[in-house]
Amino acid sequence: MLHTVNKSPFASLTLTQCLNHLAPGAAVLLIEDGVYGATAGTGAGTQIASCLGRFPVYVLGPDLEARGISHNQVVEGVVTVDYAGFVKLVVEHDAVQSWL
Amino acid sequence: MLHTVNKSPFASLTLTQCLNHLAPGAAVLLIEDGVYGATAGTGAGTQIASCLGRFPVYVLGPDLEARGISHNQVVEGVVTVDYAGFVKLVVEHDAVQSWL
Amino acid sequence: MKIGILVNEGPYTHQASDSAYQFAVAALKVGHGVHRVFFYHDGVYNGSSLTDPPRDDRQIADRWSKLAAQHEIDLVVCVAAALRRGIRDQNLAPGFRISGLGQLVESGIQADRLVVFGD
Amino acid sequence: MKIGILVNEGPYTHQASDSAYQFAVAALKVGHGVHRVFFYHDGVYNGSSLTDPPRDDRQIADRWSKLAAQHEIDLVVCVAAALRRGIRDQNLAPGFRISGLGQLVESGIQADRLVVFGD
Amino acid sequence: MSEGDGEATGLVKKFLFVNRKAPYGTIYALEALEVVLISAAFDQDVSLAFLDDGVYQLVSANNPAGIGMKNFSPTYRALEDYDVTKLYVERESLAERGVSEDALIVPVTVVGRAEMGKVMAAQDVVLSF
Amino acid sequence: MSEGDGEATGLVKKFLFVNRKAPYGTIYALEALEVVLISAAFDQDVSLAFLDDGVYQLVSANNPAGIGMKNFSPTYRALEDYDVTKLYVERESLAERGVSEDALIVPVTVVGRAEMGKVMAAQDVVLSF
Repeated sequence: MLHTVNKSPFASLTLTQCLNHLAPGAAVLLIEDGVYGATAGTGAGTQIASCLGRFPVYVLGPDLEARGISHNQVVEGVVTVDYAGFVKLVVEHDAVQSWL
Repeated sequence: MLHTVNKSPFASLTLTQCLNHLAPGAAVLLIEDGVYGATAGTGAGTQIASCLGRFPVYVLGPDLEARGISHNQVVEGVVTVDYAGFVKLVVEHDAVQSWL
Repeated sequence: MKIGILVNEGPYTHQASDSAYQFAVAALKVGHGVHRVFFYHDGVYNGSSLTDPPRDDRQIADRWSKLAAQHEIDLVVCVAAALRRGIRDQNLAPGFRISGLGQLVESGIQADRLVVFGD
Repeated sequence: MKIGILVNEGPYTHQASDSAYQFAVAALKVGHGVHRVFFYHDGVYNGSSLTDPPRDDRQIADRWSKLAAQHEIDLVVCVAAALRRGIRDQNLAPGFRISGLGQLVESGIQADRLVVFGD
Repeated sequence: MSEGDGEATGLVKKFLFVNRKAPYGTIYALEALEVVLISAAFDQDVSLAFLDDGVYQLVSANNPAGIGMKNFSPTYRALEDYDVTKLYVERESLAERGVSEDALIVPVTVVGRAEMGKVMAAQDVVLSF
Repeated sequence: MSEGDGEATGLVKKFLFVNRKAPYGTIYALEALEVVLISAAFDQDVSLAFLDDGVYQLVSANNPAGIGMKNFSPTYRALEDYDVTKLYVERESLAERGVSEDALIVPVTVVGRAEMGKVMAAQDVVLSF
């Protein structure tokens, strides 16, 4: 299952709620305001980092750029993808769950 | 200043953010999904309770009823008002800040 | 007292428009004046003449129109927000008018209180 | 692969419609089929023919119409959600059609993947 | 219902409707329920998940008359008539909010967070609003 | 601008625009800025507060070309020409998000949370979106 999160973790509890429900085979993709969660050195970034050992985490590049977050600010191990990569992730997983 | 909060504290960080900015003379009114924050025995309810010594907290009755929260579930000391009471609070305070 | 109201969300989707309406009714009931209701962001959708909700549901655009007629309330839809969202004179409900953001600022200046309802 | 898309929010206010559009374009580019885009909740506002955003901004309704024409994509606006919000045949943009929620469920059954964009 | 039958393809997929938002403050819960009712006509394997603020949707004491809205919680009772019986409610979400299982309007299966994660992982189509 | 002058009542109120939402994910920040620019024509005492996710609005590196949107951050630079110079940014909000003051597109007054509370308390009209 591919899980997408589109909310800022500094405003909404959605990221935490998503991470609490990951099962084997899950991957997480941060999009829209959700990409703020990938910022290294923040509380959300630490949550993401501690998740990485068990689940891959991706972040949408165009949404990072829109928000002025450079690659060196992103938590190490989080993989940046473009929209084509987003499509690829959707295809590679059996289903998609959007955490709205 | 009358501060209104309309978000559930179990989904959004808004209640906490509002409570962190109260200055002398402030009052808080919980409306819409914000009324869930008045539930006794929850994390949000504890936050509200610890705020009560310094600032009055009100909750909109019709929004409580809509959500099935009975008066005995509301944090002690929080005052329930109807829409007329909401209007009165607006009139009694110099200005209103809606935490959206 | 003269009260101004700002509504930032459309009808039905968020409670903002409902809360604003109930608040306005309560204010009028105790003798306050509702100077103006300004509709911004998705709030402009409140002014659509084409909404047709289920019969047993509240008729949000209609009740704003009626309240405005009864109490001579100025219902202003922001022109820039409305154009962006497809609200124009041709689909504007009775009692609403389309105007600029200056009307919101003016409401803040002239009213004794401005109350904001949104998401 | 056949992909279905659900859009829950209106244009401009939330990024959902933008993300859905960019995703659809990317999927088509690599050869996948976009089976249907279903517009629900405030998503129905995407189908308004009356939007007139600033010239230098993206034209959201138009680009959905064009994408649908180029790739024969079925753009379906939920009838119940649309009536509630004032979207009808008279203000429906080209390429969109109004139909029932069954079209969303059918999309879930027939598409290989269903991707949801919302608030 | 003919709509479902007419579209029958023989495919039966596992559909999950994820309910994470409170009722009344926004329309998502109500409009989600409308999709669930329609989906019942398509002979699919339908489950509903209630977690986070979504558990509030099922509170039997909800009464929005004072805010001018219709109470749609009783509609959840109709789900059984449509053979939609897999309603999963998350224990941690109830506890955090001080909502007791007895306060819910329909019989549900209360599951822990880890099990809810497994329910989610087992689906073919996940609809969230 | 004539609109402000034409409506002049002699009253000068303290207006505060509260910005708590991130840009681009929703339109609130952009449309809030449009009101601020209009308000400048009314000769009022205008302040802007940026706290919580609102601080992201001022990040100079924002570049939404890849998502098809216009970059409106440079518009904050125009505020000075309209004599809107009281921009308060909350220190704790910046720190929590790992955003440095140097990353902001305009000069601002960075204040602590308690002081931000006092700025809010001193207003006549508070607009939030």
